[in-house]
Amino acid sequence: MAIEQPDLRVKIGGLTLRNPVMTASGTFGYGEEFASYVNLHRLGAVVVKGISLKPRPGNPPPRIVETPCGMLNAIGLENVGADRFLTEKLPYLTKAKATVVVNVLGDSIDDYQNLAAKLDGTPGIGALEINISCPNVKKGGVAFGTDPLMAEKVTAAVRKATTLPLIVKLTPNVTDIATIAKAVEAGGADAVSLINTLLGMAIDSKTRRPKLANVVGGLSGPAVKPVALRMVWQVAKAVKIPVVGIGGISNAEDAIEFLIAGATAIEIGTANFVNPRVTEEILVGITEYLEENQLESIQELIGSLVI
Amino acid sequence: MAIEQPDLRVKIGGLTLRNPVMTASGTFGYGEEFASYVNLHRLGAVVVKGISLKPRPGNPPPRIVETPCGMLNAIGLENVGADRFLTEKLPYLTKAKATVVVNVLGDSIDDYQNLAAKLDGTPGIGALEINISCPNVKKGGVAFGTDPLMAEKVTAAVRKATTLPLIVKLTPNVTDIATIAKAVEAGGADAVSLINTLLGMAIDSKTRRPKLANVVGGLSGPAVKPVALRMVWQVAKAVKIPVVGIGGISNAEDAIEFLIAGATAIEIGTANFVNPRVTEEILVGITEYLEENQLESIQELIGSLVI
Amino acid sequence: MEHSLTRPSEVVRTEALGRDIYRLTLVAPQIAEDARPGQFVMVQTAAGKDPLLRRPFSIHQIAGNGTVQILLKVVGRGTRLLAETKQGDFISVFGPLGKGFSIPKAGQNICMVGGGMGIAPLLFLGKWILRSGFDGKLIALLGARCGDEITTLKEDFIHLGLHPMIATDDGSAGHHGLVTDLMPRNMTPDEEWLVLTCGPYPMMRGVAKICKQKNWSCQVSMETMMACGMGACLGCAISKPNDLHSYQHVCKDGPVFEMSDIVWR
Amino acid sequence: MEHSLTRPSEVVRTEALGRDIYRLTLVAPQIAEDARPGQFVMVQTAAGKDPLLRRPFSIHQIAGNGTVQILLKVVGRGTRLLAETKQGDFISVFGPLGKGFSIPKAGQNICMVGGGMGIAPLLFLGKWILRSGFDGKLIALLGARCGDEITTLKEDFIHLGLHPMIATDDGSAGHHGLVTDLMPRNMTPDEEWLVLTCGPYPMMRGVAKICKQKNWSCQVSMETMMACGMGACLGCAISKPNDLHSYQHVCKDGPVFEMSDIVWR
Ligand SMILES: Cc1cc2nc3c(=O)[nH]c(=O)nc-3n(C[C@H](O)[C@H](O)[C@H](O)COP(=O)(O)OP(=O)(O)OC[C@H]3O[C@@H](n4cnc5c(N)ncnc54)[C@H](O)[C@@H]3O)c2cc1C
Ligand SMILES: Cc1cc2nc3c(=O)[nH]c(=O)nc-3n(C[C@H](O)[C@H](O)[C@H](O)COP(=O)(O)OP(=O)(O)OC[C@H]3O[C@@H](n4cnc5c(N)ncnc54)[C@H](O)[C@@H]3O)c2cc1C
Ligand SMILES: Cc1cc2nc3c(=O)[nH]c(=O)nc-3n(C[C@H](O)[C@H](O)[C@H](O)COP(=O)(O)O)c2cc1C
Ligand SMILES: Cc1cc2nc3c(=O)[nH]c(=O)nc-3n(C[C@H](O)[C@H](O)[C@H](O)COP(=O)(O)O)c2cc1C
Ligand code: FES
Ligand code: FES
Repeated sequence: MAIEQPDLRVKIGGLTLRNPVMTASGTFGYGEEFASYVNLHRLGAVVVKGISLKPRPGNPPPRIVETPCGMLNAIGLENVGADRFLTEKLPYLTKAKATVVVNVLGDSIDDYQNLAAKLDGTPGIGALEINISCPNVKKGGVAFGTDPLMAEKVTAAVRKATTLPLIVKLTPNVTDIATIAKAVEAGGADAVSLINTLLGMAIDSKTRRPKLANVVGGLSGPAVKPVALRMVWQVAKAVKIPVVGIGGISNAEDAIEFLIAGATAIEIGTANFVNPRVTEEILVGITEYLEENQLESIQELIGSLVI
Repeated sequence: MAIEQPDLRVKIGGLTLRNPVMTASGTFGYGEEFASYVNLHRLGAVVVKGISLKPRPGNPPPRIVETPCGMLNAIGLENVGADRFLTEKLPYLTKAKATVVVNVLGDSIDDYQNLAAKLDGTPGIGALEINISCPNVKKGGVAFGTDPLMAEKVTAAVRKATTLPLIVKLTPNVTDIATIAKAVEAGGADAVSLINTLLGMAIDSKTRRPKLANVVGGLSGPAVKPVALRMVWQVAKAVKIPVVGIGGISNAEDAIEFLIAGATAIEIGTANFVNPRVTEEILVGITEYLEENQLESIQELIGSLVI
Repeated sequence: MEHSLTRPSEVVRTEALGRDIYRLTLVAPQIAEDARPGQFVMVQTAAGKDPLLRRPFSIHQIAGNGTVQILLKVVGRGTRLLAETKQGDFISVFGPLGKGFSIPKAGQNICMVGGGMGIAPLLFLGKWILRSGFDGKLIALLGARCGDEITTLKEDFIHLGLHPMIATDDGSAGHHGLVTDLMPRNMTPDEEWLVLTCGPYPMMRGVAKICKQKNWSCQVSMETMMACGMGACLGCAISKPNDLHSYQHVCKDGPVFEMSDIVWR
Repeated sequence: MEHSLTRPSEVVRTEALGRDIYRLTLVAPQIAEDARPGQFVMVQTAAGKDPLLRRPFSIHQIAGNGTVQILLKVVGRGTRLLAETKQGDFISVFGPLGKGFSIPKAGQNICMVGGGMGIAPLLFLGKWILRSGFDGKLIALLGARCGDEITTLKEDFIHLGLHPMIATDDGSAGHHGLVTDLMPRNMTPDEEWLVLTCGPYPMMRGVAKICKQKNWSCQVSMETMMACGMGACLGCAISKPNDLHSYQHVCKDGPVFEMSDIVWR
C-alpha cells in the first residue's frame, strides 16, 4: 500500500514552515557554518545566533563547561550586530533558500523595538524570535522574561514595530512560566518558544574558582529535557498561540515527545555540537514515525498526549 | 609530618554534626535499609523520608523514570505517618547512634505545626527539615515554597511549635530562591536546605502517554547539579544562617564544590541508589581533600570560592 | 562487612543464546553464597553517569566457585551496554535482594512456569528444589518467542534432570502457542500443585487464572521499574488487591508474591 | 556529500606509547584526504550522553590507505574512554577543522617546537613540509616529561629523516630541562627562522619570547575548551591582543595563530 508522504507543514503566525524542525539560536551560528552537513533549505527554519543593534564582543573566556549530560555556556551574546548580519550573513541564507528566523536581543525596550523596526520588511527574514531572557539594564539587570508585565510590554513594543511573525522566547528560570506565556500572548506574540537555558554554575574544586569567567551560565542539553518538556506541556495548555519546544532534544524520539506534549515546532540546540547533522536526521525520524503510525499530517501528532 | 585529623564538625542551630555529610530525604529510606552498607553513626546526619501526621499511600505507579543523567520521581510522599515512624523506625536509628533529622510535610500550616509539636522533645531527633515544596491544599495546591509570605508563615508557625533546630528545605522551581531563603530566615529557620527536585515530565512516544502516572515528577541526580550549585551560591550570599547543599552530588568532588560555594553541609540523594555506600565514600574523600590541601578544619573550605 | 560493592565483579564468560539474549558469568562470591532462588541483583550498566540507574536482574545460576550468572535480553540502552560486555571487563553488582520463592519441603507437586526472560530464575530455582530434598513431582514449562532462544536453556534444564516442556510463539520448537496451554496437559488435575512462575504480566495472569480455577497455590515474580532495589526510594510500588490506593514494593515485599497479593486486571 | 559523520570510523590499531599516552589509528578516508597540518578533528568519546561533547584532537598522521591517527594523553573522562578503545571498535569523528600551519615554500629555515601532546601535529607537519619541496633547513625540538613517553615518537621523526633534539623534565632523555633551552643551541642566530610550535601555553610563551627577541616569525597552536569545533557556539574565544574585550575563536580563526595575534601574559 503506497502511503502519501505525510504533511509536515506547520504555521507560526503568517509563516508556514516546511516542517517543524528548527535550529536553536546560538547553536547553529549563522547557518553557513553547518552548510556542509545540512541542507539548510530542508529545515523548517534556521534560527540564527541572537542579534543586537550594535555588535557585542561577548564574555571573557572560559565561556563553556561540560556538565553531566549537558553544558553551561556564558557566551555573553557575542554577535556581529544587525548591520553586519544583514550585509554579511543573511545573503548566504537567502541564497541557500533557508527560512530564516532572527533571534533578537536588547538591554531595553527601545533596543528591541529599534532592532525589530530595522529588520522589518527585510526580504529573506521569515520571523523574529525575541529573546527576553536578557537582563534589563534599566531595571537593574533582572531579565525581562521573569516578570509578566515587563514581558508583555516588550512584546507589545516589538509588535508595533514590525509586521513579521513574532516568536517570544521564554526563560525557564521562573516560578510560573504559563503566566509569562499568557502575558506575551496578550502582548501580541504569534508564538512562544521555550525553554532558554537554566541558570547554573560550576566550580573547580582544585582552584576553588568558578569554571566560567562569568561565574554563572546557562545549562542546556539532554539534562534539561524533562524540565523543558514539562514547561512546554504547561504552556501549551495555557495559551492559544503555537508553542515551539526547545531543550535537550537530541533525536527524533525526543522531538516527537515535545510535539505530543503540544509543541507545534521544535528547536534543536546543543545536539548540533554533538552531531552536526542531527537536524536532518530528526526530520527523517519524524517522517518515519508519522508513516509507521499512519498519520497523514503532523497536526495529528501535535498535542496528542493521552492522559 | 603527622597531620592532625581535620576537624569536620559543623553546626546547624544548636545541633553539632560530626561532619557535613547528610542523606537526602526520600533517598535513604528510614536509614535501616542502608545499615548493611553504611555505618549510620559515622554520617553527619540521616535525614529520613518525609513524614506526615497521618500515613500516606503515595501515588499510583509508575512512579519513577530514568532521564539523561537523572531521574524523575512522583512517589507522592508515601510514608508510614508520625506514629509508626516514632514506634517502628526511630528506635532503630537511635540504637544505631545516628544523628536523625526528620523531614516533615503537610497540606496546611496546621499540619506542619501539629507534626512539629508532636516530634518536639522526642529523644533521638536532632533537627527537623521542613519540606515546603508540598502543595498547599488550602491555597489551591500552590507550593508553600514558591511564595515568600507563605514560606515565612509556615516557618514561623513551626518555629513556635518546637525547640528543635529547624532546617527549611526550599524548592528550586522559583524565580528568585534567595528571596524565599531570606523569608524563611526571617520566619525563624536555623538553616535552609536546597534544592528539592526540579519539576519535570517524560512522555512515552509509542503510547503517547506520560511515563509517570502522576504526569509530572521531580527531577534529581547529576543532571541538576549545575542548577543546585548556582542556587546554593546565591542563597549562601543572601542569608546568614547555614545552607545545606543538595542536588546531584555523586562523589566527594561534587560535595566539595557545594562546600566551596557556601554550603555548611550537604545532602546526598539519588547517588545512594547508584552506590549505596556513596555517603561514607564522600566522607572519606572530603577528609582526604582537607588533608591534601592542609586545611585543619572544614570551616576553611566553606564559602571559600575565589571570584 | 565485605560487600560485592567494594570492587566490581569480573566478567569471566559471556554467551550469546539467540537473538538479543545474552548470559554473563560474574565473579561475586558473597552473592553466590547468600542468594536464594527468585532474588535479584542490581547491575551498573555504564561507567559514566548515563544511563544513571542500575538495572535489576534475576539470579540465573550460582556456582560453587563463587560465580553468579545473569540472563538478559536487550530491550534498551542498559541491556545493550551489558550485552557488549567482554570477558575480562568489570561491572558493579550488588545483592542478593528481595524475597525469593518459598519452597515447601513436601506435600505438593511443583510446576515452574517461565516465559521469556522469566525463565532466568527458574534454573536456579529448579536446582535448589532438587537439592533441598524435595520429594514431590517437579516439572518445568517454558515459553519463548522461538526455538532458537530456548535451545541452550532447555539443555541446562535437561542437565539438571528436568525435562522441560516447551511452547513457542512461532511454533519452531515444542507446542505452537502459549505456555499456559501446557499446564492442563502436564499437571495432574487431582493432585495438589504449587505453581512458581516468572514472565510477562499477561502470561502470569493466565497462569494465575488457571491456578485459581484449580485451587492450586501459586507464587508469581513481578517486574517494575526500580531505582534502588532495596526499599529506599519507594519507586517500585504496586497496588495491593484489597485497596488499590495501598501499595506494596516489588523490591522488598517481592519480587515474588503469592498470586492472591497481586491485582490481576 | 559523503561525510565521516555518515558512519563511525573503525579503530584499526591502538598503541600505548608510555604512561597514559595512546595512539589510535582510525579509518577516515575523507579526513585523510582533506587534512592539512595543524588542523584537528572532533571525536566522540562515549556511546551514551555522558560525556556529552566531542573532544578536539590534532591530526597526528595520515596515511595513503585512508587512515588518520590521533595521539592522546589521558587527562579526564573522555580521554580515559578513548584510551580504553579496542581494535575493531567504532568511534565517531569529524573534520578536518580549523586553520593549520602556513608553510612557506622557501626563504626561511623552519624549526618545529613541540611539548607534550603538542608534538602530535608536528609529525604530520614535518612530513608535509618535507614533501612540499621545501628547500630550507628543517629541525624539530621536542619536550616531554620523561624519555619513556617520547621514545616511539622520536623514532617516527627519525624515520622521516628528521633528527629531533629532545628535552625532558626529569632528564631521562636528551637535555634535562625546558625544550626552549634547545632553541638557541640549535638555531643559527644569523639566519631567518620560522618557528611552528604546539604545546602547553607556558612553553609557547617561552618560544614566542625568544622569537620576538630574535625577530623570528612564529606560529602557535592554541588550546581551549570547545563545544562545536566549527565556529557555531562561540565557546572557544580568546582575547585579541589589541583589545582584550575583542575575541577571536580558536576553532575557526585557529587553532594556529601568528604569535602576534595572541595575548602573552
Ligand atoms: C526483579 C526483576 C528481575 C529482572 N530480571 C531480569 C532478567 O533476569 N533478565 C532480563 O533480561 N531482564 C530482567 N528484568 C528486566 C530488566 O531489569 C529490564 O529489562 C532492564 O532494566 C531494561 O533496561 P534497559 O536500559 O535495557 O531498558 P530501558 O532503556 O531503561 O527501557 C526499555 C524498556 O524496558 C522497560 N524497563 C526498564 N527498566 C525496567 C525494569 N526495571 N523492569 C521492567 N521493565 C523495565 C522500560 O519501561 C522500557 O519499555 C528484571 C526486572 C526486575 C524488576
Ligand atoms: C585544537 C586542539 C587540539 C588538541 N589536540 C590534542 C592532541 O592531539 N592530543 C591530546 O591528548 N590532546 C589534545 N587536545 C586537548 C584535548 O582536547 C583534551 O585533553 C581533552 O578534550 C580532554 O578531555 P577529557 O574528557 O579527558 O578531560 P575533561 O575531563 O573534560 O577535563 C580534564 C582537564 O582537561 C581540560 N580540558 C578539557 N577539554 C579541553 C580542551 N578542549 N582543550 C584544552 N583543555 C581541555 C579541562 O579543563 C580539565 O582540566 C587538543 C585540544 C585542542 C583545542
Ligand atoms: C552556546 C549556546 C549559545 C546560545 N545562544 C543563544 C542566543 O544567542 N539566543 C537565545 O535565545 N538562546 C541562545 N541559546 C539557548 C538555546 O537556543 C536553547 O534555548 C537552549 O540551549 C536549550 O536547548 P538545547 O538543550 O537543545 O541546547 C544558546 C545556547 C547555547 C548552548
Ligand atoms: C525517590 C525520591 C524521593 C524523595 N522524597 C523526598 C521527600 O520525601 N522529602 C523531601 O524533602 N525531598 C524528597 N526528595 C528530594 C531529595 O531529598 C533531594 O532534594 C533531591 O533528590 C535532589 O538531590 P539529588 O539530586 O542528590 O537526588 C526525594 C527524591 C527522590 C529521588
Ligand atoms: S526499587 Fe527502590 S523501593 Fe523498590
Ligand atoms: S568550539 Fe564552537 S565556536 Fe569554536
